[in-house]
Amino acid sequence: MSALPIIAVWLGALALNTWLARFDTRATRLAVALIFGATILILWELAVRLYAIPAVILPAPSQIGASVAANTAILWTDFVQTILKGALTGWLIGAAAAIATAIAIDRSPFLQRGLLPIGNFVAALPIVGIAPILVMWFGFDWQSKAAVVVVMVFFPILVNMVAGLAATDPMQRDLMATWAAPYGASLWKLRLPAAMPFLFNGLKITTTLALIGAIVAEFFGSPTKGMGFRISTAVGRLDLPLVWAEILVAAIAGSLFYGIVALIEKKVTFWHPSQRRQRG
Amino acid sequence: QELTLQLKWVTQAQFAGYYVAKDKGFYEEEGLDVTILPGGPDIAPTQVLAGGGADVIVEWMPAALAAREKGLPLVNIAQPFKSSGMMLTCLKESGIADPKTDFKGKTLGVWFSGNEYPFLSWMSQLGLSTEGGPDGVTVLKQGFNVDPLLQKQAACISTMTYNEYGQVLDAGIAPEDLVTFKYEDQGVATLEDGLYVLESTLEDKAKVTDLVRFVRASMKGWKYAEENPEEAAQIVLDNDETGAQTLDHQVRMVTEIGKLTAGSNGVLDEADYQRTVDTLMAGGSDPVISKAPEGAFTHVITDRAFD
Amino acid sequence: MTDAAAGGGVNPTLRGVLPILTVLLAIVVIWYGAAVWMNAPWVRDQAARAETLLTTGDLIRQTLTLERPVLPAPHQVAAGLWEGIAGQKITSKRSLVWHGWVTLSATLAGFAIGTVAGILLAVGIVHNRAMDQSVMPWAVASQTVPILAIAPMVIVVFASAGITSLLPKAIIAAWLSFFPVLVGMVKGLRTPDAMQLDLMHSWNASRAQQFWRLRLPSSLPYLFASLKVAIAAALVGTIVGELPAGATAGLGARLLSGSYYGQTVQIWSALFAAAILAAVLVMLIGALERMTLRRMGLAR
Amino acid sequence: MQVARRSETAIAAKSISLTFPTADGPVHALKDISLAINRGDFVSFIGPSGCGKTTFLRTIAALETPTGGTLSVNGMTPDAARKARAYGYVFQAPGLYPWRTIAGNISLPLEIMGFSRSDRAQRIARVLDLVDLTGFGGKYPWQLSGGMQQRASIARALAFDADILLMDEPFGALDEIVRDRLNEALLDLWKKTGKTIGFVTHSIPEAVYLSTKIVVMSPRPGRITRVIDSPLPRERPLEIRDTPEFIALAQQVREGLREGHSYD
Amino acid sequence: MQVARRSETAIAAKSISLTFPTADGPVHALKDISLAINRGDFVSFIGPSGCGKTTFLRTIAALETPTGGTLSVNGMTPDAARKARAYGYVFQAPGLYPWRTIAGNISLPLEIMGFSRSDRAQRIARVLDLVDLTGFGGKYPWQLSGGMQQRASIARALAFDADILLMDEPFGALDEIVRDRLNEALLDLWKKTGKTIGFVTHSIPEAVYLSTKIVVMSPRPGRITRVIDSPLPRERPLEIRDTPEFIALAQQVREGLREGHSYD
Ligand SMILES: Nc1ncnc2c1ncn2[C@@H]1O[C@H](COP(=O)(O)OP(=O)(O)OP(=O)(O)O)[C@@H](O)[C@H]1O
Ligand SMILES: Nc1ncnc2c1ncn2[C@@H]1O[C@H](COP(=O)(O)OP(=O)(O)OP(=O)(O)O)[C@@H](O)[C@H]1O
Ligand SMILES: Cc1ncc(C[n+]2csc(CCO)c2C)c(N)n1
Ligand SMILES: [Mg+2]
Ligand SMILES: [Mg+2]
Repeated sequence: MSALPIIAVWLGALALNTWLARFDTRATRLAVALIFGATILILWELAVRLYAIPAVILPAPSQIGASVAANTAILWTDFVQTILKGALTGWLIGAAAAIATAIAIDRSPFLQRGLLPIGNFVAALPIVGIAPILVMWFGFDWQSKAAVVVVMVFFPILVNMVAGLAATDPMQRDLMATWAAPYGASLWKLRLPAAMPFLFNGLKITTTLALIGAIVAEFFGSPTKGMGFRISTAVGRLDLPLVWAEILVAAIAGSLFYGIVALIEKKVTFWHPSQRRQRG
Repeated sequence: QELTLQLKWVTQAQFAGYYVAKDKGFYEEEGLDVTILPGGPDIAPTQVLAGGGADVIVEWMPAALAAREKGLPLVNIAQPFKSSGMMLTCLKESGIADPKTDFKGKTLGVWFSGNEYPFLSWMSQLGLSTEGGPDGVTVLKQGFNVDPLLQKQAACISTMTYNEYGQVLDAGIAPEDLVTFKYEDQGVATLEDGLYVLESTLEDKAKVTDLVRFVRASMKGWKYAEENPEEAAQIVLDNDETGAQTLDHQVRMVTEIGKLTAGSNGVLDEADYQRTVDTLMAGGSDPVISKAPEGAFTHVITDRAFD
Repeated sequence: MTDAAAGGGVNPTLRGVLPILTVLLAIVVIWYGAAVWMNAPWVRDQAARAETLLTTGDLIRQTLTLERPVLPAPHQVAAGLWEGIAGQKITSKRSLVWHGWVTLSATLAGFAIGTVAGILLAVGIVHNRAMDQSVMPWAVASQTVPILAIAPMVIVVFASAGITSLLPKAIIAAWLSFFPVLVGMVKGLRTPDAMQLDLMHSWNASRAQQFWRLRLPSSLPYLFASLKVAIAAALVGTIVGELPAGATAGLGARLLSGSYYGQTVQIWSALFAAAILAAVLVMLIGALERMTLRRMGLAR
Repeated sequence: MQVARRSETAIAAKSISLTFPTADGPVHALKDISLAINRGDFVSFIGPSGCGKTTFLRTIAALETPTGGTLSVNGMTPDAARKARAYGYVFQAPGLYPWRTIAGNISLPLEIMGFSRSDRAQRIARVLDLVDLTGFGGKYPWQLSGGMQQRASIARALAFDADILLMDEPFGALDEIVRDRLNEALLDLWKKTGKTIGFVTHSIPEAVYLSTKIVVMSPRPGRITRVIDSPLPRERPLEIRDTPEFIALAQQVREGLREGHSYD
Repeated sequence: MQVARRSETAIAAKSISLTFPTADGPVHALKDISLAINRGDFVSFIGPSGCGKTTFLRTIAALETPTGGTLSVNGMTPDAARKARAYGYVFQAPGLYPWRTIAGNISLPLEIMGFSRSDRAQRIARVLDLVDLTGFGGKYPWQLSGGMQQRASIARALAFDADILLMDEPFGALDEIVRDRLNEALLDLWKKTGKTIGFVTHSIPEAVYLSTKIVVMSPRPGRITRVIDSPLPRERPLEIRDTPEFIALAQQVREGLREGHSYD
């Protein structure tokens, strides 16, 4: 019975969005995404209130909002520590390492056969296992978090990059051969451009992995700031609205991060069919 | 009658009493079917209790009182641990001899997740800032083990007399090379490992009877463990699903735990309670609790259990 | 006939294994060096505390045999692994096979849920404009929620509903693994070129026909690359899910309890067991990929 | 009967224009194209490269939406005609699906349109024979030569009985002899079925030999410069190419073409 | 001087055969091909679709390795010649790089071969004009028509001065007028530079008009059935196509072709 308002809101929003999506302008696109989000928030608020879910299990969005407003300074410090220092640095280093490795592997069939299986293996080491070790090695501050992120993002980017470097069209390769293009030239001018759609696939997936890695690594030791630190201590104090405020910041930062990478992708791989407005 | 107990930490001799009571059939004798859920670093037992995942939890009083202020009405029904096992363990070579003068500028490892309150109030008593700098201390959120001390990433780390301290020794550092500061000695000890339930549970007559039986059987377990450390350790080992513990370590832990439970028959000593509340209210710029709690404990259960 | 042409005299198995062995050997050598280097400070400290003198030989011997090394030597890990895998009855709580199985079953369940969810969402996004515009940003946001933070809540919520063991862990695994599948599939499903789509269009193929006969086949290379990432992610998710489930069974619990008690070798053995598991799973998907692509005539 | 009631005009274009927006300004691909094609016509489009032939064919098939003008096909919108599966389309490049064999590629539209398995097998065999690819059904596209791929794509469009056949330079990659053979086969098919055919070619003799109507286009922007109705009879042996009528017609087309070539 | 010392034979093939292994048995694409091409020859290859023209051209360019026989190019192995950048190759399909504009595509081999920036710009402008694509340098391949793409790919192969030009049906997608123009331009280039040219076509007049040597091939397995040396002078105005010599030559080629067509 009490599910009625929830279903009503949901159906209403669904109808509104389906209608809006038909226009497909920049404004409606934004509106659709926002309405979708707003709907989830409203449903959440409704559910918490209707079913009287205790705040220590799941706080309502309104409580989370209040907590964000009250803790801006803390949230900012944590953001800088975890995302800017830990996640971003680690992601950049990890991506660079993966791309370099992919190229090295691509060049040498020997390395490809030797490194790829072992690379799979090393990179599949679960974070929760390596985080304590890396904290032990690199200390408590953000460096160890960046190290965790490096290890986490390496494999997905590597796999995609290797697939991408192999994804050239036979005729395009033959052309390079007729010009006797040296390895460097066919790498720069054929394989790398052709690999970009795959590479960005990997880069996009790992933006979110980087955040998770940096935050989770803080559970295993950290200075007294950072999003992971705050989340674990706040859970201990049952300050769930603060926990969710941090989660909210993480979600916004992650979406932005993803969005920026997607935007760069659009610029770089404008020629790929998935980015082009199809003929017709 | 079914009852679920949520522990504060992983299966280890810290909870020997409960495992002994279960294995030796003390619960069964009382007509109880007790499920013991091990905890872990990410488990907030208070949250499990609020979510209905457990009937009784083992929790430290600072965390319990903090939760109470957050609106989760926890009540202490029994206190098997008389004294605190928490201490700060430092390498002698770090040059720390006296807390009043030597902590300045040092890095200290502290457990968070609700266990940081006694430390914070200690530091505020010493007049030390916990924000780092030459006149304060740098605080690290310590992980789950004693590596920061062994790797010299911190001058001192938090240890429990019964567990982490032993691990430091096991690692090969002699007691002579260490300096320890027990919270008991520093006058900032708070009550650990009490049994807590929700207020609403106490309103249920049948449940109260179960709890009475549970506490009685648990205390019987604790006393049995005190007297038979080897057997208790073996029982704990049998209950550890990860197969990670070693018998030696658990025997030592039972022995050390025995020292903490020794002074308690399960009844909460109101003087200890008051001291804990005072310590927490004094705590630094960010006091854990802002006003003295009301009704945070009850003697109803223990009175009926040990009558 | 073909083999003779390609073989070039060298035994083909040897050709496959030789590079791996070479790289492996290099890693082991570097590893030993690192172990000596990283464990040396502790050994020196201990010697200083005991006021004994240390020869280089002693130093090396001791760094490679420590009980709680900073970095255990390869043979220590190997011994730990061997002990965990072959030294126990597989039903024993100390057996890595037993813990590995606990983890594997949840991983596979989570991977299955995640893959299905990822593919379904991708199909929705590619075919439904409203979904395209609304789901993706929130799917991204979902991945930025630190799972380790909400994992306990998931476990708590499920536990209060009386569901324990495999499912909560599998859900967390699925949570992590659906995303790579989603991203890869959306890209893959949009990969067919204009002419291929136009043809379908001119035949007035239904969306389902377009999906099964064009979009799906051309998305497979992307899908498989994503699946490899997803299965590794599912394993990570399961292990994360095993932490707050209380230190019970599974490689994650094994890892963490090793960590509580400072048993470095146990951590590394569990870690390697997990990594071996992941590598095997990834290789299985790779084999599936080759098989599929060959059957589709795409492997040239 | 169905056929009798439908309008005689199969394709009616009125002042069609089409502009592609590109980064450096709009490209006017079609401008003010008006054309009526009757049911059963064989219309060839000829004109210099880049003049908009492909674009116009695509517009007819509802693969491109005109930015101006109106277009009706079989009395419906092009899109409705598409939904009624009125079109068989042969693209300028083969466009075979690489994960399907040649037979699989031909089978694809048949599967989509719900032909039975046995019917499919029979049709595949028939069209493979028509384009002289019998025995290559099991090969993958990249195992065939360029001309063979092109023939496979023609076979694919002929396998189902579309009302309107649109072919974009289908015989460009074929030698004279095969081309002649296929030209005859196509004429044969056209006569037997009364299909409406739109055909892009660069070969003047081919256009004249096949068509009932020849549309000459000129580029930048794409316009129609001449529409020539062929006086040739429906029955056309290959030798008709040596008749004076044929040669005169070809000359007419050549002139039209030359006019359009801006750089002459 | 370098040139003087090199052998007069540019390409020498002795009993070349090439077999593709496929799932359903080997395909004999070339069988026992022997041919000598002199420096400065213009050789056309003509033959039914699938007879192995592309395969032979690829073999010359070291893109395919013969399974039998020997092949030497400029007195070296084909691979050494490739490394010495002896080849300009126009593939049967345009094969443009989608992430580069037309100008960027033409520039690519020039960049690889280390031409200076200004030299590149000049060459690009020249060849774009040659194929009548001036003004389209900034467009991306997918924004061009099929014929324009093909012309861009021809421009790309002409932009650098390869010793040997291999062209696989370069003018297939072009109309008669552009084709004539490009034929003349190609002849002009050939006369001026003395390049050796290998040229695949399906048009008999085109082959006769351009070549000094016409190689007629027949399929399954791909063999050479006739090699016709052209008596036509090097200087060839378009009108030469109406001379009796020309027509006789064309007839000769047509016969050779017909012989090879198994299904006639
Ligand atoms: N990669 C391959 N695998 C198997 N068979 C192939 C392959 N490439 C070509 N063939 C076969 O070799 C034969 C010759 O092909 P080729 O491309 O050389 O023909 P072509 O003379 O260029 O024909 P077209 O005029 O149609 O382009 C064909 O029968 C073709 O099926
Ligand atoms: N997607 C597009 N974006 C921008 N311009 C385009 C696009 N498609 C085609 N054009 C332009 O439209 C014009 C007409 O192209 P179309 O493909 O119709 O020519 P065509 O007559 O078929 O030529 P060809 O004989 O070479 O195939 C050309 O100038 C081309 O550059
Ligand atoms: C994240 C986290 N760190 C430390 C503790 C403190 N603690 C309470 S009981 C116990 C077991 C001692 O062996 C420990 C370490 C905690 N609860 N959670
Ligand atoms: Mg065209
Ligand atoms: Mg060919």
